[in-house]
Amino acid sequence: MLREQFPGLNVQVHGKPLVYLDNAATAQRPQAVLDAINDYYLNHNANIHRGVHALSESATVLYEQARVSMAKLINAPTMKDLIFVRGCTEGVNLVAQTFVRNRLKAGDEILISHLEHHSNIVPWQILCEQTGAVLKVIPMNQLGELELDDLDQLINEKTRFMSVVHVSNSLGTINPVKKMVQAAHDKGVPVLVDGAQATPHIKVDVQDLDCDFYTVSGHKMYGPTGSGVLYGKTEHLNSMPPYHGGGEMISKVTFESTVYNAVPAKFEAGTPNIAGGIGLGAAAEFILAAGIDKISARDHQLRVYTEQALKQVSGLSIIGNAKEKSPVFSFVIDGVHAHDIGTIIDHCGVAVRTGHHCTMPIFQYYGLAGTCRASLAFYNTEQDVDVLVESLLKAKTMFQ
Amino acid sequence: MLREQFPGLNVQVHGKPLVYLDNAATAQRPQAVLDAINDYYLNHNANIHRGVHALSESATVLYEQARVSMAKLINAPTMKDLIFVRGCTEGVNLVAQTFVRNRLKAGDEILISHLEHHSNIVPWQILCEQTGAVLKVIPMNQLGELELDDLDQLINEKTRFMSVVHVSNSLGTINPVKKMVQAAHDKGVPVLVDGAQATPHIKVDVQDLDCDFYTVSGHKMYGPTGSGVLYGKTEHLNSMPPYHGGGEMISKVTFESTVYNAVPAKFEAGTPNIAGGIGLGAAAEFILAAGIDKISARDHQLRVYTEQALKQVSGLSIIGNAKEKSPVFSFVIDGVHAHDIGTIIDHCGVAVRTGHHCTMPIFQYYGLAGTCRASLAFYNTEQDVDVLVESLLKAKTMFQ
Amino acid sequence: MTDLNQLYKKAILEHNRNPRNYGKPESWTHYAEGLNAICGDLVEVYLSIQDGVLETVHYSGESCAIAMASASMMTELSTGLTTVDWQQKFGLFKRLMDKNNAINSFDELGEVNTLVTVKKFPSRIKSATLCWYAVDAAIKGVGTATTE
Amino acid sequence: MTDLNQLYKKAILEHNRNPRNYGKPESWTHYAEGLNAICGDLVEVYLSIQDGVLETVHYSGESCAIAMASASMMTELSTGLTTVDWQQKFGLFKRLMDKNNAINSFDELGEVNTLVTVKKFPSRIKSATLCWYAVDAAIKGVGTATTE
Ligand SMILES: Cc1ncc(COP(=O)(O)O)c(C=O)c1O
Ligand SMILES: Cc1ncc(COP(=O)(O)O)c(C=O)c1O
Repeated sequence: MLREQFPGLNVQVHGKPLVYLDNAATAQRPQAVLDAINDYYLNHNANIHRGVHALSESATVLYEQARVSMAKLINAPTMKDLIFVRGCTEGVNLVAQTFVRNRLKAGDEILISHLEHHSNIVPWQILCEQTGAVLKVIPMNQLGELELDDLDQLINEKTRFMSVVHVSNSLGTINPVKKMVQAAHDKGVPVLVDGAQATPHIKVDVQDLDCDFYTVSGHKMYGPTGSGVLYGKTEHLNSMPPYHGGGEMISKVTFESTVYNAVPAKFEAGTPNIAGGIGLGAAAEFILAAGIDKISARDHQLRVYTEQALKQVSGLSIIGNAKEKSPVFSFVIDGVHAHDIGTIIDHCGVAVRTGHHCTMPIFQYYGLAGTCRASLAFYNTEQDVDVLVESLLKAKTMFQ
Repeated sequence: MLREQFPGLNVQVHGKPLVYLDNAATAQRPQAVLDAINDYYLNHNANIHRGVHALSESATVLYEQARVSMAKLINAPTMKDLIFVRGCTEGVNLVAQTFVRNRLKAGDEILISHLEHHSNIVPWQILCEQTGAVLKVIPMNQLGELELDDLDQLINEKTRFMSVVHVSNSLGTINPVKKMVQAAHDKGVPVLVDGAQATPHIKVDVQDLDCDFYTVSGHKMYGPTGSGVLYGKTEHLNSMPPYHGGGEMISKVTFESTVYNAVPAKFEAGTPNIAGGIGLGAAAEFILAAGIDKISARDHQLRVYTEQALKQVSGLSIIGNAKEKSPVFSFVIDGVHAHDIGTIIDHCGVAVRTGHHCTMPIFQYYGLAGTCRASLAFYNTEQDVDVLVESLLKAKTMFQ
Repeated sequence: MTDLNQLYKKAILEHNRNPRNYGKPESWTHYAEGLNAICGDLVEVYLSIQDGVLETVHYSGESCAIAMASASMMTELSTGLTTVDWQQKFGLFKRLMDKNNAINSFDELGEVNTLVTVKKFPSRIKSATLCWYAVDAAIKGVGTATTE
Repeated sequence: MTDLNQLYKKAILEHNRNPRNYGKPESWTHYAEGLNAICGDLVEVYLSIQDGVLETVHYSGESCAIAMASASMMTELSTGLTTVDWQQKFGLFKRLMDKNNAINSFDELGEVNTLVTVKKFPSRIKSATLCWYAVDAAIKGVGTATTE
């Protein structure tokens, strides 16, 4: 069974078996990912790219194979379109500073959506401050879906870039990003899609989406912390100036001038997170082997089950009821604050997140400071959900 | 014995026991570091800082304890002065873009040295291009030492920042950075010290050096890949704008405006390399337990032994003979090119680096395309050196 | 679940349900907001200070039971104190909430001592201290207190 | 050490010691430099092309034995070829150096086939191909060829 491949699930919390429902914050990793990391440190411990010796050669091969695996996972045209980054946040910042910044003048517009994670808001606010550009926002509705009726007006002649989340980490909403990319492209506007919550749950095909950039967070897709990739269309990556200066991203350095290396090396200055990259490759292979369709189908089962189960808790309201959503449940309970719920159910072994989930504007929309969020992965069980419900009922009792 | 704690040394290469002399590229990690990484993934697998549940809490404690360990290692006044980064390269780029960029106008000068790694050259070249500032270089001499006689003239009223390497990765030279910081401070110029090669070999005390910033590369100091810290003086870190926008670095986000979090969170947007940070803490504790003085003493023994041993290879010249140096030996052999040496001795199990070691200007100074570099760590043995010498003699024979 | 029951003991739940000095008053002389960066909770405090004495202490905001009870008890304890005395009690409260010691109570803190169990829940300490930091900020004329 | 001895076989060491067509000629019509980003090696190639024929092919630069021998052999093989024929041989050479196949030799490549062992040393393949990419760049009028 797949669940057994995740050793981090076998722990006890306050003397209770862990019920891990905080997957949207960070996932658990399969043994194969840990093995890949340890294999690098034990059997191929060397720096990459610059060595003639055997360990350096084999470490380089492992690292570049990981890039191939990631390219396969998101169906990138070539592995060279993938840049290893620390995570989604770095990917968005990199694009903001190296692709978008040079194209902006005061009064130009950047378009994001109301469903964004802070990582896809703040980099654009910083950029707006740097350039005098203006941030525009695609609105949302009570269901937690984007209101796309006026998208054509929102994308106007001042719009220079659009950046939208594929799957919301707070509400689970799966946005129709393919359609949105098309609408933007019709007006000549390039698009970044924040895929942090997509690769762990649904099939991602960057060529089919036709997005200009796509960010992947390794630690959310069962890979190591500090890993991720940024996909960019070849012509963009070739035309962008480098981000960090340093080793590996150059072909020739003199004090007078420096020749940059080819993509993707141009964007990978310094020693990367080698073990992390190799582990991420193993995570991609894990998903490819498990089958993303099977994972999505299991997500759906869990979603249906959880929706039913939560009905047993009177006074509980689910925030975010999009038609298309991944198994993420943000909720509030009358008379019990989210943090208190979090603390109480933690004592039953149940790990959920409480608060704004790095999406304050979403909860400003709902007039809430935050929610409790149970976010599931395919390795969760119906029993996990039952323990959640039981623990919520306990919390309610304590507050009666 | 300490050496036995490094499992990556127990491999075979081309059927020969590994002789790992590529420590300046990346070090081996002690089992304690691998254990810390695995312990996080197995027993505390959660995201940090934002969770009320037990795993998140214990992961946060481990991560912040790692910061404390690193602060202790380099004697920072408080753990809050340390920002976790991917490595030295990110540290230098962060300082260039957030501390220095705003202080520059066209014609201002940045001062570096001729001994810098590309990671401490290219970020400044990029910055000069962005601002019209000019890069100035402290010269070196044949021994591979910096020529500091004219330092007082080089630091002039146009100098806005100085960035110098503590220990050269190519030649091993240990620069008198404390004296250099003083000279810069006398003229009101802030200083970054690139400590990538220092923490694995010598005692670093940022308060004694009085530098404004100090960069540490985790993977060179027996820690995980993708880890490192940037130390900065509190007043600088507080006054700097943030680097990456994203989660964790904010206190409050609306679409209209955003309030940044306090240091160090302000500079740590997004999910960090949690496992890497925890592993880095274990590496710091390893060094603290082993004793940096003992490590330095062992370095010295190995340096003396190796210098003697290499005399057996006729036609071999050591490039870089500074009085103060760490056990790094860049060398060339008459009639045999560095890459050929590298390939041949690799077949004897000996891992060295060949080429420019990301310091092209140093080799431009010597009129060389590159060298062979044997870089030792305390866990290397006299026997390792003997195998190196033997293998070099073999290489010479092949080319006779 | 003893610790948990301790945390949510009756007195705390009662203060949570019936918070004292809750809501924005008609007038005040000092104000600050307290922001919990981790969870996004916001409390606002309103003080009337006359001749160095905290004549009234009110607070508003929506937050967890720990934060609500702590704020409620704090306002009761604070009303009528000089700012100097208040600072002294704040100092004691910080020590009470410090997970690195085993102090169980300070006579000077009265009912506030019922919050002591919070220190066994490190992720919740900031819930309990938020309103205190906000009052401290208000007294000092700083507009915002943030817990890191 | 059989692979290693194969790599550094006599013919290669001989070309390394006595490189053909080495040094900057007095005149040329096409020029390019080849840069090996990994090791910093630089070769420069100088061609005289008349009516589509490589009349002379010279190179200079300091590099490893593999790069030296490969360049030396390449110049001998290339001299007198039409650029079209040269491209065809370049294509064959790339296949010879491709570690993903087991091709041992191409009749058309003559002595160049002695380089085949290089593909067992993946980190050295770029040493062998650098001068070829430089000639290709020179023919195409591109100033620099870089191996990634
Ligand atoms: C939707 C979304 N975008 C971006 C991020 C940031 O990703 P990372 O943690 O990899 O920087 C997250 C996760 O926190 C997320 O859920
Ligand atoms: C002296 C020096 N500075 C900077 C760096 C770059 O460090 P990192 O690999 O951690 O980015 C290195 C290592 O490559 C180095 O040796």
